[in-house]
Amino acid sequence: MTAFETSGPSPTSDCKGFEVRHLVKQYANADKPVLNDISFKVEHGTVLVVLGPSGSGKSTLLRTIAGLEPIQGGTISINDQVIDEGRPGTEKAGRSNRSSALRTRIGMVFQSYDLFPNKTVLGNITMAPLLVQKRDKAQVEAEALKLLDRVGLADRKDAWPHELSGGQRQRVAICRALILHPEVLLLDEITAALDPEMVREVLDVVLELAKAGQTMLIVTHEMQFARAIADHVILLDGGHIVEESHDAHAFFAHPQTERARQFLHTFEFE
Amino acid sequence: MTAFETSGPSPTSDCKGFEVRHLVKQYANADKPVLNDISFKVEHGTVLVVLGPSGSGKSTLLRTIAGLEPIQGGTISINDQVIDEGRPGTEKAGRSNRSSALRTRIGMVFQSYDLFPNKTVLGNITMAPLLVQKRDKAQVEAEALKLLDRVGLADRKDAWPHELSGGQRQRVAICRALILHPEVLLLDEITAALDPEMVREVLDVVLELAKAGQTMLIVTHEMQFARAIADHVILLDGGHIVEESHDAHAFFAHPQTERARQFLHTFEFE
Amino acid sequence: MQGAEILLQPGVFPRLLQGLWVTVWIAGVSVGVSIPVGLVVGWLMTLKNPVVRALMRIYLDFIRIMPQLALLFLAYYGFARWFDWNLDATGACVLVFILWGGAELGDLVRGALQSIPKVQYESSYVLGLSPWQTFSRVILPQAVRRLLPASVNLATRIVKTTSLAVLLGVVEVIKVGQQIIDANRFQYPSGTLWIYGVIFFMYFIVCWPLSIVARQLEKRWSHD
Amino acid sequence: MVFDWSFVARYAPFFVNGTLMTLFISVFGILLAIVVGLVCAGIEIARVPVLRQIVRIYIELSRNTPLLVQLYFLYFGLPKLGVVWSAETCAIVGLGFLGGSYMAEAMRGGLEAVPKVQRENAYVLGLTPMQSITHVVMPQAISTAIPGIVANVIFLFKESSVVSAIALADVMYMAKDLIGMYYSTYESLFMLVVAYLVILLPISVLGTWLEGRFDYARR
Amino acid sequence: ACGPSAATPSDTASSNSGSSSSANAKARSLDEIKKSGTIKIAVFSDKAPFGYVDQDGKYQGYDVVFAERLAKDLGVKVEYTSVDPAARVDVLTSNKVDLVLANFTVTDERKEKVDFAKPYMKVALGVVSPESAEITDVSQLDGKTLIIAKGTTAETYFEENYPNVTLQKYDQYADAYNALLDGRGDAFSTDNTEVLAWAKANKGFKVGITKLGDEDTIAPAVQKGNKELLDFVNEEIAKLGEENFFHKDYEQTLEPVYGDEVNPDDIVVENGEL
Ligand SMILES: Nc1ncnc2c1ncn2[C@@H]1O[C@H](COP(=O)(O)OP(=O)(O)OP(=O)(O)O)[C@@H](O)[C@H]1O
Ligand SMILES: Nc1ncnc2c1ncn2[C@@H]1O[C@H](COP(=O)(O)OP(=O)(O)OP(=O)(O)O)[C@@H](O)[C@H]1O
Ligand SMILES: [Mg+2]
Ligand SMILES: [Mg+2]
Repeated sequence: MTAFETSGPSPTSDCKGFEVRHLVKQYANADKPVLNDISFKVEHGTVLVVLGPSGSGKSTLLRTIAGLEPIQGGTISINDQVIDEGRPGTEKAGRSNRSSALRTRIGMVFQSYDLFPNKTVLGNITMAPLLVQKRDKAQVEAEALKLLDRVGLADRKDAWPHELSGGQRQRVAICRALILHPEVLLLDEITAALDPEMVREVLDVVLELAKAGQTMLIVTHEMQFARAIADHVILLDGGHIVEESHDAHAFFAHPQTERARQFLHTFEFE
Repeated sequence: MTAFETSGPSPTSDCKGFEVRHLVKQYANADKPVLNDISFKVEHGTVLVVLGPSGSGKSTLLRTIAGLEPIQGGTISINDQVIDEGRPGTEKAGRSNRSSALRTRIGMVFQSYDLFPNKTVLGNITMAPLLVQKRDKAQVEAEALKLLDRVGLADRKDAWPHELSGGQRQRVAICRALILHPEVLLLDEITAALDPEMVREVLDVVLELAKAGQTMLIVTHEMQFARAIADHVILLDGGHIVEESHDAHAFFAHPQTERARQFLHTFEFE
Repeated sequence: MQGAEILLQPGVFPRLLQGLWVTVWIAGVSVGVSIPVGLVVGWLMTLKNPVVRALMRIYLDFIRIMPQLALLFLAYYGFARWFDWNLDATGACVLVFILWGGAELGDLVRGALQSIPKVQYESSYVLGLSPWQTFSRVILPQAVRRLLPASVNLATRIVKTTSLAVLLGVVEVIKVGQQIIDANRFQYPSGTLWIYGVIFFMYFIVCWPLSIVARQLEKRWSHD
Repeated sequence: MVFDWSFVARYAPFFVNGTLMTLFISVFGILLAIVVGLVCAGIEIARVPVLRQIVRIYIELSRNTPLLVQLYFLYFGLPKLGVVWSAETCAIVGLGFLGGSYMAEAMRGGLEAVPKVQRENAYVLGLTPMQSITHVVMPQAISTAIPGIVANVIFLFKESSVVSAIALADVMYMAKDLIGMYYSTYESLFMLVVAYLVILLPISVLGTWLEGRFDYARR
Repeated sequence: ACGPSAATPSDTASSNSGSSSSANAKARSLDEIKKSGTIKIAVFSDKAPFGYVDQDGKYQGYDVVFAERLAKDLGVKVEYTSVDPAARVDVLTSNKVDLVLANFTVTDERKEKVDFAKPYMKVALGVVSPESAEITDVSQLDGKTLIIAKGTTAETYFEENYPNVTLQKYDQYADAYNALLDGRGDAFSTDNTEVLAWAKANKGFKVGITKLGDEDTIAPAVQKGNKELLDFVNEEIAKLGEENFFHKDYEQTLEPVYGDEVNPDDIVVENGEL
């Protein structure tokens, strides 16, 4: 598998990165926010790993960033451009009302094998650039094939999703997100439903992406992988950031807070 | 959680352990055996961890030992008593034809949450001792409660399986196997379908069991856990044992074969 | 709304209820007998014997592809002579509904039995349960849960289909309605509307609770 | 028993006409049912306030009453209110009324079976709501709804046999007529079975083919 | 006692035996009928005033009075079965009843399937139509829609003799009448006795054609070869002729409907003699 030299950030971006400030998110019918005053910044070309126990709000954080949930406070910005702003009273609203173009600047891959079952591998990947970005078909297909080649699936381009293994589907899902040249890529436990060997094949792709300089926010329970890929770590609990570190190795070796120690202990035996 | 002092081996066993010799298993319509000439011995009171890539025959090995599949060659014995013998030509047969009494000497817990949905937690645990061993109801229920207490679920005794989390179900499944006082307990990837926190609560129970001296055969993909619990490791590949070690720490630190190195590498990053 | 008074005539409602009782009786007997027939058919369908399988397939497919009214005709006009059977209209209805209910229920039983995860059989085996204990204590209770909602729905369909009995001349609720309409033609020319309206709601009142029960069962047991 | 082939030959054309009538009534009734089903499923999915309750009531009424009674009511009852519909109209409206609820349930089931994450993916990829429906939701909903719809189509074809009760000359009517006039029971029953096999077997085969054709969403 | 019962109390017995079925379709002998204590007779339940169910749910009408008398003389009770016109032959051939007394017109086709006793009525076909568009001649029916009940002589007659008349056929008389009332056809044809009675009771309708086709007779029918029962019925008809039974029957059931417009001798047949 080769590095993703040509993909990654679009050359026009001014290398400022991605930022969340004082983000507040509350679900309808809930008495308190799921995310409360969350702030962090991800430098362009770096990887942030979000850790935390079940229900701590990791998925919610990624979903608000992707625009799948409206936020009630704070801002989300890319390269100093605010793309979402908290509006109180939007608990019951559907999504945030971001434009199509804005949405394509942030890519996301989910835990479940979520390819469109009614399209082939190539169809899945080329759909958004053709429909949303109205790019040239020949050029898009050529790029899709190049991406597939990089994740080792060039020969499966005409396969249907149900003919692929879980690991293969997740690799296609990554290609589907990458072809839009997102400035930030969000990955939410993308290997949680996979067999160990498949976990490895997917995570290897993500490692290559990181090397190629793709800015990413990753939620994962694979501690070894997290340790290897993270430039920057935040630990969420109860909707707050309980520990943040820009030195991933230091964080895993010597967590500063009791909560972090306790959390990391869950993954160690004896 | 307390140790399982009173459970574990029945006092009458003569402490010889469990043995498999030259085991051959072939499925109908397959051109070659899935397990070929497998031999190993598990001392009484020790834990064997079976490792291997997907499809290497780990589940099949545990299933033949449990009597769920007839074997075509070799023997399976407990305390020098042969309980299953290879008979060629039985590829298409259903199960091995072991007696009920013999079956209760080997316990097994599966990956999927396999509690009986039509019985409560207590009903699940007491069913086999009441029906098969015709034990006294009051005594069985008392023992069931003691076991539930040990896995931290005493208060859920009247719950229905669908009201439990995955981790709770697996702990009940362990109690259901333990109440028959099996001489050997087989665990086949019992945490593969669980969230990380639940993985921990289940594996803690298994660690306690090991400390209490329960003889076990464990298939797992949690390498940290395997390293912590194993007295004895075998690595399966293509139906053969490619490496066997009675020093688990040495095995994980310095595997002897190239195949084992390669396999363990899958779980390491950087 | 003239004409509605026909419903208040002495004897009209009691007679309609008597007619409804015939409808419910036919449906009840048919459902009652369909259950054992369906269990046997369902069990037969899970057998591997190719002859039994083929026979069951033909039986099920024929019953499914023929309209129930056509089956009723076959039974009423055909059976009586082919087999020298003195089958009256009510008997023909019950026979057809049993054959039909048995086939449909059989297929449900087969589906329920086959949908029980293999690991349930395996857990039982490992725990030392005998094959009969496995079937009666583990498999059957689960199969029944999966079966019940659909079976109640089938009962609703059988009740609705008993309306066809009138076309064989069975004196059930519709026929009674027609007799009443005919007998009151002169006093209440618009009685037709009211009588058929009442019959419409009588069927609804019998079937609706069944539908609700089916839906409740489905909800209650859907998480297993 | 003597089987009179010449009788069959003589009256086969009657059954051809009956078959055409059955097809005519069923096809239009089913088309109406599909339209009604689409509208009702749409109302339920979109949770349109008042209409939604009306749809629920309609579905309960339609599913829990027999077609025969619905037809009697339309054909013999309504004229007393001054509404006289032809037998064909009554039959088509009746089938549409009955089938609409069944179709609505199948279609709603199909739409609800599309996982939420599919719509979320479409959103994240920048698809407009319309593109999301036409390219992502609908193709998958159809795929899950098709088996139910096919089963309903066959069910409605069979139910159409009841229209003989309101003097429509369908297959069933022919059989009953010939038995009543010439007492040639076997021959008539034979032609009845053949006619229904001729109508329903191809539809059943076509249905299976359709299910296979739209099978891509099976995971 | 678990059987369903609808229309009449006397119907209960018939429905009780509903789901049971005896093994052979052979007719019951006179002895067997006597021994069982009931005779099974098929009648109409929606064809007033010949065979219908009254407001109390009891069978009434010209045919029913005859049926009651037959049973009385035989010393048994009657178990009525309601039939549609088209089912009259089949209830006999499949031995569901012993006797049909449902305005059964004697025809050659029917004679091949069942045995008729001596007639007790005579009829021709009649055609009833709305006064506003009265049909007085068959030729007027050309291209028009004629309502008939399935399995009646009218059906066969028009089917064979007037192919240009569009027939609209119903299973039951009640449906056919309703169809005429709702204007679904231009006219309705069945036995003249029947349409006369009906037109009397329904304002706005008139019997424009009172006699059509051959004059036919109406007779009781038994299963083919059931000579014992046939002989008994024939003897009864002869015996009843002596007491002018059918005229009395007419007065009791038909006269209230026909009034004095009809001469009883045009309808009633005594002694089986035309
Ligand atoms: N649509 C929703 N409506 C209301 N509450 C929700 C919704 N989605 C999530 N929550 C709640 O918000 C909290 C955070 O959920 P979230 O899915 O973000 O956690 P998570 O950290 O991703 O957990 P996991 O590791 O299990 O995926 C939980 O308490 C959850 O119950
Ligand atoms: N019932 C069966 N019939 C035929 N072949 C089978 C059957 N069950 C398993 N196999 C085959 O036997 C081989 C070993 O399967 P097994 O399930 O034992 O592997 P495993 O090591 O448990 O893998 P995993 O880690 O994925 O659970 C595989 O190639 C599998 O395809
Ligand atoms: Mg999450
Ligand atoms: Mg396995």
